[in-house]
Amino acid sequence: MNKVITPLVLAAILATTPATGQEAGGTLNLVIQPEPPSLMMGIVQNGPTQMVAGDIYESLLRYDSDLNPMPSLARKWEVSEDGLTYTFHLQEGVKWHDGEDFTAEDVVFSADVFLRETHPRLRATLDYVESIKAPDDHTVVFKLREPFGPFLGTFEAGTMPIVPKHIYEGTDFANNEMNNTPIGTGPFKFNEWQRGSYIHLVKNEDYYIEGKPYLDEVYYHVIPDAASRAVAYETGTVDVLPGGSVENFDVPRLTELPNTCVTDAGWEYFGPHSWMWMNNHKGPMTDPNTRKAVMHALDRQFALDALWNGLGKLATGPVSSSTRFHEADTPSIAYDPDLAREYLEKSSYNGETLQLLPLPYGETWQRWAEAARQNLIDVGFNVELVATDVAGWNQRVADWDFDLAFTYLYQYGDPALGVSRTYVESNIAKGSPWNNVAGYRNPEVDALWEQAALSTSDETRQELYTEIQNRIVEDVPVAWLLELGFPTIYRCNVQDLVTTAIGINDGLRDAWIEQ
Amino acid sequence: MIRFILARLLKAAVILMAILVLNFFLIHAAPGDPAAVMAGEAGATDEQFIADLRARFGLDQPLSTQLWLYIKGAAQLDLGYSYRQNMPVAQLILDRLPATLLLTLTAFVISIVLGVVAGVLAASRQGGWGDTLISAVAMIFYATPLFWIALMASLLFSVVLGWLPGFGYETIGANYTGLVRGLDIARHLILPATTLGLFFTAIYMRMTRASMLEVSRLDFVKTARAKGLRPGVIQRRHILRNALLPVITLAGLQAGQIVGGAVLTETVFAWPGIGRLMFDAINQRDYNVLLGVFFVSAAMVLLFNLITDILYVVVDPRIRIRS
Amino acid sequence: MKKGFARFARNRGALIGLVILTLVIVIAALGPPLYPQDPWRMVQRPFLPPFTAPGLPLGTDALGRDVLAGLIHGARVSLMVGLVSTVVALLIGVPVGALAGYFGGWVDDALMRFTEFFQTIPSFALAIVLLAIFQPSLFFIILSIAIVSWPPVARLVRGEVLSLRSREYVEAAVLSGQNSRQIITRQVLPNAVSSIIVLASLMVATAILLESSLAFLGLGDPNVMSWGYMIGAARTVLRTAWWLTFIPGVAILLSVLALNLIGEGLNDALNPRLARRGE
Amino acid sequence: MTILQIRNLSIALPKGADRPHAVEDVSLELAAGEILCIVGESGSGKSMSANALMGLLPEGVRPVKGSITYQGRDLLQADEGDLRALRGRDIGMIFQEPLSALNPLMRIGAQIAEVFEAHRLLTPVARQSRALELLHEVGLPDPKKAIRAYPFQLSGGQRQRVMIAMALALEPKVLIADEPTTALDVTTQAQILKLIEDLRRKRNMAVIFITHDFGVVADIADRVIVMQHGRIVEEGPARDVLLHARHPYTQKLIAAIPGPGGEAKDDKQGAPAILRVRGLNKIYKTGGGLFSSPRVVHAVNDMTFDLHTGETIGIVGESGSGKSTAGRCLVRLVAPDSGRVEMAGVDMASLSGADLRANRRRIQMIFQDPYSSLNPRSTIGRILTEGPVSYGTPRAEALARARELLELVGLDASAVTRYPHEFSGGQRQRVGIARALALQPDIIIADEAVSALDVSIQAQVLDLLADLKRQLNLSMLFITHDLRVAAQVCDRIIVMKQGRVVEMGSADTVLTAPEHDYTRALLEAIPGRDYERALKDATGVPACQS
Repeated sequence: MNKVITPLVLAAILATTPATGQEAGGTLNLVIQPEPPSLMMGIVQNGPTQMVAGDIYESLLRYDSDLNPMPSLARKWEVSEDGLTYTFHLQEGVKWHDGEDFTAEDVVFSADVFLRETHPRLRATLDYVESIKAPDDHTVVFKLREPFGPFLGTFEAGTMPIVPKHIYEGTDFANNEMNNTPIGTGPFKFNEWQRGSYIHLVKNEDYYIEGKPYLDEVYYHVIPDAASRAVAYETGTVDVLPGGSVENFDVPRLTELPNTCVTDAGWEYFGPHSWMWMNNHKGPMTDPNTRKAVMHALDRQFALDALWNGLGKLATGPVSSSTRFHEADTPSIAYDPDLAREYLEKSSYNGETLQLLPLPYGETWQRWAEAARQNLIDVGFNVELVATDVAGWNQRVADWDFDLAFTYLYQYGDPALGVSRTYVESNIAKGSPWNNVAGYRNPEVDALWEQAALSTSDETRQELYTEIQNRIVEDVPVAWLLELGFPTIYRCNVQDLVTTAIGINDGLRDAWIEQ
Repeated sequence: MIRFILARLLKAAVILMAILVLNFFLIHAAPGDPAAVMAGEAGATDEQFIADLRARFGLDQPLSTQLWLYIKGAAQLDLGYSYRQNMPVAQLILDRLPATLLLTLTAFVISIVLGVVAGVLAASRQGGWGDTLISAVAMIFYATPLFWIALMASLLFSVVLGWLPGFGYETIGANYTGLVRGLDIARHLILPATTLGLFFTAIYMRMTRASMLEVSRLDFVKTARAKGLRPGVIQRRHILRNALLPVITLAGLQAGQIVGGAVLTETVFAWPGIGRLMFDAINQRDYNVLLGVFFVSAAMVLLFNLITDILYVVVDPRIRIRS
Repeated sequence: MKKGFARFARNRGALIGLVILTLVIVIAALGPPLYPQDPWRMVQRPFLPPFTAPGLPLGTDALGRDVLAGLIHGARVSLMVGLVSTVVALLIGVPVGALAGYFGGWVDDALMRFTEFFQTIPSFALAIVLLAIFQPSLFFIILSIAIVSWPPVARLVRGEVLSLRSREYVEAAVLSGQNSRQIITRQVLPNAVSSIIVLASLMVATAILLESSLAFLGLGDPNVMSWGYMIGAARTVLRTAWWLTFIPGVAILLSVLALNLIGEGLNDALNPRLARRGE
Repeated sequence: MTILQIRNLSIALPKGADRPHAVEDVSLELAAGEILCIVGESGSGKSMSANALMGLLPEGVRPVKGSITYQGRDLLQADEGDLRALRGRDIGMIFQEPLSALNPLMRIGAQIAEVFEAHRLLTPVARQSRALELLHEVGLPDPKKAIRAYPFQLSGGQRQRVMIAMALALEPKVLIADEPTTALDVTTQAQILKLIEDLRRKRNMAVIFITHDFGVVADIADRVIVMQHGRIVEEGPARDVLLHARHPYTQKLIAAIPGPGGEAKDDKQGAPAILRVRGLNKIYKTGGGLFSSPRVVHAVNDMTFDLHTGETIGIVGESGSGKSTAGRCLVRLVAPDSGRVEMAGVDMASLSGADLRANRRRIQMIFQDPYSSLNPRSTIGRILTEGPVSYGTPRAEALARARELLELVGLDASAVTRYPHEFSGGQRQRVGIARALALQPDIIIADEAVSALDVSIQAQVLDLLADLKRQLNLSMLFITHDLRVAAQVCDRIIVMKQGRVVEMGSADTVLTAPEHDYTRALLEAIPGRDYERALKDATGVPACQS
């Protein structure tokens, strides 16, 4: 496994970078939804923050749509034979937006001090890391306690943003004044944030890649109402509608507009995967037959067509097809109302009213819950929707106070990073809506997860994960729904907008406008 | 007069304090807490992380302590800190307050002016087709959901006709300054302010009409006619001025509704004001922001009330001289 | 009373309102049994425009559900929310106003400060908070609307009681040995009833509007079909299927308009003197 | 010289009114410099004819026949512009209620200046100085201050003076005065009447004076027109009509004027005192809060008197004298601040709860306003039985008693099932009396019980009260502003001024030989005193006895 990946990645960059054509200049207007709470990505890592701050902050690597690493702040890297030592060689001549030099010390500070404190998701990964050292100004060495298969997949900007040591060292990170005027190394500098209105970024003239970025200015517009966002695109105020910024019902109409392109690429790293939690702790859903009845009662193709415009795929199990080690050939969980009725017949279900929590993320999810309720009623369930807002949803899911609940989660490219967390027994704990909320317990599968994470061989991991996927689908602890397809709608003359697995989160570095 | 204002201010302060306390308990009675929401957005699965967040927000303190700290701060105009938005609540609100004030005050002025003019026109043509028309239109606006008008207006004037911008506060990225910027904002203001104002225009119109008709039956109007004054003068000087008194009272009472209506209008027209801030804050259980917005909107209502009280005093010598 | 009805009937608007409202009530009462289509059932392909598919006169919504069924079932809910929340608001507001107006002094002060307090909070925002706390089920939607709409009732009743209690027949009742409860319920309130009825008819209208506004913001009961829900759900497809917003919008408009017209007619008929109080 | 002539004027009422015409076939002439009084009870159409002159009829009411000729022109045919030019300049008008007749939001000066403005006369500065002169002329105490004042800052009499100043601003040839003194206290009324009389002399102005009060007529009129149901029933020089009325209606009206005399006043001082009032005080504080000091009004100041069994005491005073508050203190509708109200040895002023309730039935009230004193939503039966029922009388028994009471007060027993609005003012007042009697009280307090009634009805009600009192051996406190009424019914009279009792004594003494200046002023101010004497001479009997 001692591979030097750099040449391969260089080829990838060359492939997406035609020798001619890029035109410098211009302003790109995008929608940001909802308004991010903060742009300091080291502290806040929610979707909108990542989208904007992905232009300001960088990490060591980027990933192509097949999740292969590409250089970013690291120009090349090596992994030791035993999978325990990762050495990164940093770009030279990189400056922070305030003019200070970027050095390996910044990386050590970010990963070892700052993010250990502030970044919950990375913290879990950093548990595998024994030490982080900077032998010189342009080299960083990560030493692991034990091998961790997905480790090289964690150097994405949202997962491990590099923050300036000279600003944060010794301060209260969360309350540092500078959080409001973020300083990064990225292609764009923070200029102005009119709360409730727009965020304005300007070109980083000192960016370490000559000629990049091409754009002079970027505006992220805060437009709270989905219909207004659609209007904003139509009237030409914005050029890009990132995934999820307009209601799915509006997508077909918008894509028919002239000079309009649409893509659902750029989400491969996240692999948004939706399912319906079924409460395995108590109530009717403890019976596997009831769970199977639910699984087969759901008309997911209808949801995909009517609610998601056909974008995305039917999920086949716990792992998304864009995530590594996906297994397509799992037992069938297809829509079959008759089969559902059969299972229901066999089950201990007695006509109890099931409480179904829709995901409070907008109309599409609300309609989906209504459709699902109707599907379930059609095979003989009694179902009641429980309306909640985001906080109420979090609370009820975290307290296991539901029978059925919609959700979706990111998979971060690797089952060990984004899938196992919702199925292993050690992750059953009240208080978080994002762990193994269903309460699925299978010690044999737990052992397989453990083994797969520690393995560094892709072949071994594939075998283990295939086994895991088959076993879990067999048990139906949750009802898998769709691999969500989030369409990015943009003017066709905006070029190279989506070139990586995190899409426009770090896409503006390469984007340009054809005049 | 100064005594009067002082007395009103003191009363307002008491009400505001009571509102703070009540809201504090109301909102804390709600399920969910900001730590859980934030952890969720960060994709955290980590119990410790949520506990840390709670500790940082002071959510692990007893409720009474949280309330005491909050009120102590509010007394010094410190509305707390929004951990979700990572900045002081007062600043968040102050950032957005001008937009809301601009919207609500414009809507207020539009509705009063249009409403009074239409009411006077209708009253002076009582029973005629002009009256019937104005009254019918007002009745329809009064019966139409605000957000529905907003949607239809945005659809018609912005999308279909393309006359006016359908959302936002100004043309973003245009970097206008001075007068040009003012005009640009004004153009953006037209749709939301008119939409918000229409409902209230209808109310003021009906009110003015009824009040005009009532006043015109009073004795002093007869006196004025007996003097040989022309109808126009009587209408303006005698009837209208007296008829406006109840309209002013009503306007004060409606202020709260205008602030509330701003939530819907700001949502549809993407107007960056505190109405929208409030809706987001409720969804995210950002207690401090929510409390702050409540505080400020109640203060706005009290301010509107005070303004109308003062107006009343200015217009009505009976109160001016006695107080 | 007969004279009152004659005055009411002279008002053309009020008659129109009465006709519309009767129609809505008939639909609400008889509609569901006569048109038993479940409004949640996905019966056809989504977004069928009105008058294009047999059996689906008003077409289908985003999930292929029958719009006419929604409209019919929604009438029931909208009316119920409007009526019940008004009744609850009256149950709060009338006693508060009556006690404040009748006893005056510190009782009045305390109750009116309490009322003022509720009036100072923007009512729509308060409704949102209450629903956020209680979760939007039909029960709590009605309760929230009632809680934000009782203060005007209290103020109106207080004003009426205040003026009625100085009437000489109330003094006569005091002298004839009746206690406060008897005086309030027998002497005072019956004479305030007409104003209360007028206000109540307008409150029903306002409650329907409020419910639809809440549903528009996603704070409706997801298990109950209402017009407000239909608009809230359809606004995202306003551009592609404007009729889905338009049809229930017109239904609300007509019902609210009818109630307002009736309220105005009642006002003219019952208390010509109070023409402007009902606001 | 006739300056104004009305010929066969008929004014139609809108459909649905109780009669087709407000005024029917009315003709009259007005000579320069004369005061013509139009007299009649409410609904007689007296105001309508005057309003028609100004073209100021209420909506829906319009002249249908006849002509009004002024300076050779028919005003009924004149267009609005011509009428406007006439109003204020040729014909001025003053109204009954000077407070509501003035715009509350405009300064007095501005309201007067408006008259000049309306006719495009004078410069704004000159208008103000002219307004000042006018205010001076109508006798306002401090014209400089008054001109800057708002109407609410003036007293009733001062406001009426302002109205007169306004009406006279352009020296009109005709002044129409529509009940201009009815809302005023008697002393103020006398002053205003004198003012009108003086101005008429000085300016040789014709006045149409509309009133219901024959005393006023007697004091001021040159000629009199008596109207009934929209028609003129009698017309002639004042002396003739007043002293030698021909039409029975006029005779009835004149006979109904209350006055002293009647039955001989017994001295009931010997009877036991049924009510002993000692040192009664009531202080009102209004306004006032954290930042302002309250206004304090001493409404009843140290009142002391005894009421003897079978006696009627009149409490007389002008508005604001505290007479009504005193009455309400006695029955504890108002809680007195200090003092004792002893009734059969029990101090009413200190009772509360059940004790108060048990004792209160012995003292009942008759109220002023026949329209607001009966609950419009209750049947007469219910109104009359509520009291007894709440004191424990079975309903059937109470109802039977109610029927008896109705007949006692001169109504039909079948009235129990009807509602108050089905009755006239006088009938309602009878119901009010029946209600007071239903609890079989010992003492009746009649608070301005006849003030709102037309004079003929007033006489009937007074007679009824006198009969009942005799039959039931009631003791009575009769609160009134009208000395003539007091003179007619009372054994003793208490005169109050600003909360204080200024004089107390037997009716005869107080009325004929008052001790206090204020009582004397009150007596002086009663209109038509000379006339009453003349009438007495002419007919040989006191007015109320005929």
